[in-house]
Amino acid sequence: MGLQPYLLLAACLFAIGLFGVLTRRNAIGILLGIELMLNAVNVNLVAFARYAADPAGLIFALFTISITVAEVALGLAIVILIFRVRRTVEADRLDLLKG
Amino acid sequence: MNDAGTLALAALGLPLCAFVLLAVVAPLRRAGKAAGALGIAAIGGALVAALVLWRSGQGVELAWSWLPAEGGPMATVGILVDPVAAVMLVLVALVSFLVQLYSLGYLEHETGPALGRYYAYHSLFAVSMIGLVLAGNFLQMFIFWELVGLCSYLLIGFWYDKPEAARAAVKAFWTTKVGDLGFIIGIVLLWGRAGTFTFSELFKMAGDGTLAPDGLGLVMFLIYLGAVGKSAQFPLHVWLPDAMEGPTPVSALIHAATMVAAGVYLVTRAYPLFLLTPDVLALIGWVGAFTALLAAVLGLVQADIKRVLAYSTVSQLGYMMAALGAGALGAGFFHLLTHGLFKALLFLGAGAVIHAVGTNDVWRMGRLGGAMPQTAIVFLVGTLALAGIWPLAGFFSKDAVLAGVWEGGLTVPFLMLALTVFLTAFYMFRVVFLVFFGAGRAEGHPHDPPVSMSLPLWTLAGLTVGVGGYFALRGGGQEGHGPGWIPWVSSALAVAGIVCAWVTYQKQAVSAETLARIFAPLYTAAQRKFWLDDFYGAVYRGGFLALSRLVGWVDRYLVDGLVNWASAWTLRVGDRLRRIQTGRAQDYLYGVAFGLLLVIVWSYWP
Amino acid sequence: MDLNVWILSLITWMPFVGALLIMFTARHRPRAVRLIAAVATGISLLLSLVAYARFDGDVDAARFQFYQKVALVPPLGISYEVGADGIGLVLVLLTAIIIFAGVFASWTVETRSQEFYALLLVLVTGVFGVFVSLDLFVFFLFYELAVLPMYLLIGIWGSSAQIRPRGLFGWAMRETGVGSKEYAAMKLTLYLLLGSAFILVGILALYMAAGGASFSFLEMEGVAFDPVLQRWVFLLFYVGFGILAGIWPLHTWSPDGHASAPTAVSMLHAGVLMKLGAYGVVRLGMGLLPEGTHDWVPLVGTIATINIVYGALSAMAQTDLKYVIAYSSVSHMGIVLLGAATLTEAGLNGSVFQMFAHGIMTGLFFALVGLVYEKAHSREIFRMGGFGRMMPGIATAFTIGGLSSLGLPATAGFVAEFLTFLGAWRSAHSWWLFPAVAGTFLTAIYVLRVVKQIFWGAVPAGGEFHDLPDARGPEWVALVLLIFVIVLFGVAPGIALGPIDTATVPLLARLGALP
Amino acid sequence: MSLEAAGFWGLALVLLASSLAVVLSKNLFHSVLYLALALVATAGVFLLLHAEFLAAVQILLYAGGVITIVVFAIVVTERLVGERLNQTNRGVAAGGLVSLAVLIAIGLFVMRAPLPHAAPPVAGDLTEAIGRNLLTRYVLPFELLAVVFLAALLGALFFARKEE
Repeated sequence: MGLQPYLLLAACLFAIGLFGVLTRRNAIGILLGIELMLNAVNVNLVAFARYAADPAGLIFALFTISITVAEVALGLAIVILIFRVRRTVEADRLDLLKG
Repeated sequence: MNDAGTLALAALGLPLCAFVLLAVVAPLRRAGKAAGALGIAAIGGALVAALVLWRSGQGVELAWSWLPAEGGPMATVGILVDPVAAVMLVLVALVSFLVQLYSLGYLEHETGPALGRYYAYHSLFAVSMIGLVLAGNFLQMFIFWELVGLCSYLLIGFWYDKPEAARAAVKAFWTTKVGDLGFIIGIVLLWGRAGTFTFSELFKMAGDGTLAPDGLGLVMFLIYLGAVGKSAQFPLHVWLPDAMEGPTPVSALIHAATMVAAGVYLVTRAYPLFLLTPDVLALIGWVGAFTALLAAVLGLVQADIKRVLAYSTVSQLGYMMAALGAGALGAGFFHLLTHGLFKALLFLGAGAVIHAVGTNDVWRMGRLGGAMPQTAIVFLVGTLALAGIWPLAGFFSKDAVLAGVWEGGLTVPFLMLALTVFLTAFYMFRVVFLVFFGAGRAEGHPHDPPVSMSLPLWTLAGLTVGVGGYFALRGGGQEGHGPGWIPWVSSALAVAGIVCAWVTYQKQAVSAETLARIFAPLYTAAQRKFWLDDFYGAVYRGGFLALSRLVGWVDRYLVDGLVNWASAWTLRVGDRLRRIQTGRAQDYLYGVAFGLLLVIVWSYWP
Repeated sequence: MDLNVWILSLITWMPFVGALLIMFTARHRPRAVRLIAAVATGISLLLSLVAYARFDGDVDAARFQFYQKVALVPPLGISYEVGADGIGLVLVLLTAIIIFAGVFASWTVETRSQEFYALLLVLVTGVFGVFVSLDLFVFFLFYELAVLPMYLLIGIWGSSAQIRPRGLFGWAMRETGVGSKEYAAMKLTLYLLLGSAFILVGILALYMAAGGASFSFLEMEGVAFDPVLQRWVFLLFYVGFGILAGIWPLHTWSPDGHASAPTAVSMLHAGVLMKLGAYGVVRLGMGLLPEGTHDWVPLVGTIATINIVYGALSAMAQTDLKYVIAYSSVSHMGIVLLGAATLTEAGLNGSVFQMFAHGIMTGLFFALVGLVYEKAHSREIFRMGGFGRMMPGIATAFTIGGLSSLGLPATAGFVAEFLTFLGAWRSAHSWWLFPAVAGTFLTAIYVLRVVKQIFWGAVPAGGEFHDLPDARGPEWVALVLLIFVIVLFGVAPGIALGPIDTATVPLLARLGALP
Repeated sequence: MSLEAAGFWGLALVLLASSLAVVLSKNLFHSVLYLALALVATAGVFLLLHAEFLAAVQILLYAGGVITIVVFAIVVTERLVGERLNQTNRGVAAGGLVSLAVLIAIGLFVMRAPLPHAAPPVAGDLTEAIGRNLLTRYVLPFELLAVVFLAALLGALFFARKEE
């Protein structure tokens, strides 16, 4: 069993996550897509750590997970805040950055 | 530093001190009369120094570094005193002194500050003119040359509220500046050849043949152009008649006796160089003679007494130049000196008349001979001298000029000058008869001027007679060794002119209108000043102003327009590009994805 | 503390200290602001006079005197390294004179005077810094420091002009807002930043080519750069600095910028900053790139002659007084670059002398225009007239400035122009002489026309201009100082030419242009 | 097919299916549940890779923490807005195309890369190695992480606080 299947699996996971982020209308849905993409990264990191016999990958995966949790918490806090102010979490209408 | 050097520096320094004091110490300047006294005292001192210097007969050359450079100074300033400079210095100081004295009376009604300004300008003029006379190199000469031009500009525009005065001042500056362009280019070119500005070195090079003559003609012609502007030679003479807008004493000093003679002085100074270029000398002779004739014709039709004198000045400057061109250096310079005396006299006399009747128009004067006999006498003396009647100064110098031109082989210019003798006598006596005798009637109660004005008049009249008498007793002019018939012919022509004027304007046997009708084309042309002023006006408006407007338009609407075009397009494109900023994070993510694809594709590109 | 070592730093940083003092101590006290500004610039002026007096005029002495070096970033070879040769010395003096006069000429700035003076002083520190820096990196920093405050100074304290959008690009002019002070400020800043981009590339190219070990000018001087590199880098420097020096056709920022800027800023910008461009061309371009110089001088000189004639003609066409003066600067900067391009001793001396002379005279001009505008509230030449009667002092000063500008002897302008003429005739392109001389004639036309129109003649009917006051106390300080300098250096040019010559001769020797 | 391979393919199937369900499900709540499943499956993959500690963390933090927070958020927002949260996809074609392109690009990259075909033997206790490294070599990032958490905590509090 080589490294390649793991990487391909992670690539698929990443692409699905990307698809979710690109297409979801709901801000929470987008967040879920991001979770998937980060998860794919974790798979990669752990797989590399295993095949290179270097615990650094594991540690980075650990960091990623931790930061992701923080990110999700913050992201959701922002979503709720937006909800309070704008009464919607439709990503289409969140265009304050419009030039 | 020897004695002569000290004297020369004193002559230069005294008016300089006066000028600096008047320029810097405002209360002194505003005091008016006191400023005048200071100016007169300074120029009086300079006159004494000049006289002593002249009588001592010493020569001196001093030089100090002015533009330092690696291998010794590039240019110097200094003093060069030789007989020519010394006698010129005396003339300048003398006329300046007399005119400043005269002005005190003439301008008695001016306010204090205006009078102070007048004397500050006059002191500056004295400094500049003396500096010009004493200049030992071309550069210094040019420097003071421009400064006298500046003083001329400032003094013509002394009554600057008068639009005519303002226009005349600017016109004078621009016209002489055209000549000065030639002068400065000439100096630069000469430096390019010889590597020096100093007269003595240049003359030495001219003498031993180290100065290559080929191409020198252009250089000397350019330098001569400076003289054309300053000495009002055709075709740059147009400024001088207009310069009469200035106060009359200014006309006497600057535009008759001294500054306008600077061109003649320049040619005299640089004569060894001009001798290397006979073509240029011949041109100088021809232009001089033509100027003399042209100005005499123009002088015939003027109604303004000062303008008649101005054209007469142009005409006489033409005489001097013609003499120089013909090789009669001494005659030309001699005429410069005598003309300086009697033309200043004429102007100051005219000033006295104007002061008395309050107008310049000869047709509004008349029978003033009875009301102001002193003025009439001195004016008559000046007129006779100008007409060239024996035994006055003008006779000898004019005679010498005519002889010199004849000897120089310039036959046609000689004929022109001879004709001018007749015309000169005619137009001058036209003025005399109209103003002092004649049928007209002046308004008011004219009277002779106060003593501060009449003293200079009598001094100049005395000198005119004295110089003439000196030569009459000694017999003949300085070097007028022409054929013996010349004095007779010129005298006959002058007398004929006087008689014609008497017949026309005193007896009125021939009406002036008839004469005008006979010479109708010429009369019209002279009235229009031979269209030269119109031509220059057209060049100024149609050439310079139109070109400048074109360039200004191009700069604003094309050169800068292109910049604005680029700027406006940047703004527009930016406005379009702005729309890709939808503000939706997902759209940006598409960008990120494309970027990722790009990186991957690029890393696999062969 | 050895004054000879510290003097240039003191001169440079004194205005900066003044700016800090103004920001921190003089809030809402305009009188104190002006006092601090006057004292700070006064100290700089005094110290530059001291430096001038202490300068060793012996050609064989070390070229850069008052040398001081402090390492800043040793790994990259960046250090604070200052020193002045004759050229730098004269320009430092010029800067000190102009800013001192400028503080007095803008004595009446009321709005936000604290920020105004602080920015002005910061800007001056930048200018001083450029003239004394011997480290190209620090040079560039100072250069930017001198350029950037201009945006705020014009944008906030400037004035707008009336320009009718017309012609082929009328729509573009309307869209960009031609004439407004914001437009002028933006245009000036963008142009100058474009220039500094060129300069930065040039400096970095030289730095890398010299081995990337040092930004020191003195060390780079010892490097013989590849001729091809020299050719391109000289062009970079010429365009980059040339924009600031107002070379045609990249000059159009100058009239708009100078016309919109407040008085002191116009004085400083036209008087000193444009010289900074010419100084850059001479110092970096000619000083470091001898072969590049020889490749490009025909272009530099020819464009300079275009500048002279074109600028003068444009000035003649203007109806706004400030624009006349601004275009005259474009014309006179042509003399500066022409003199440098002649590669002769006379020409280069004339060029540097013209930097000084034009700086002073244009400073005087802008001070006067500011005064006239402040009193008559008009800049339209052909609506004014007869002011000589009401403001004789201003009229006299304006006339003297004008005479210097048309190159009348006994003013500094003549010496500079005459030396340039001599150099032009001796150069490889002697025809340069003729446009240069023609330029002085055109200058005579437009300057005297303006003098006649504004100060002579009668006051126009309508009662718009009556009882206009003449210059007052502090304003006189500026005018008298500048007139004195113009006349002094016109009568005794040796004072400046002595030091200048000690710098130009070695420069020309390096260029192989000495006989 | 070895045991590992069998486990891998099984987990991969579950993982991909649940992931697809996460991004395609119309019901937001279902999406979250599928995400939980995907995360657990990922933990399984970690186990296959002998990263037991990480698998535990994955389940505890992710499947436990994150899912809880998200569910909580959904409940809160639904209560705020007063209706069920539905979610739909937009631009499915474009998104799918780009995602597919990314997948192919990465896939090609992975296919062409020279990768090891067999894992080296597991050397010692990986959990111990993590612990040792975390407190020695990576102690600085570890501490910084704490700061990040603090910032996140404060930020979340700030955002979530009641408007004055």
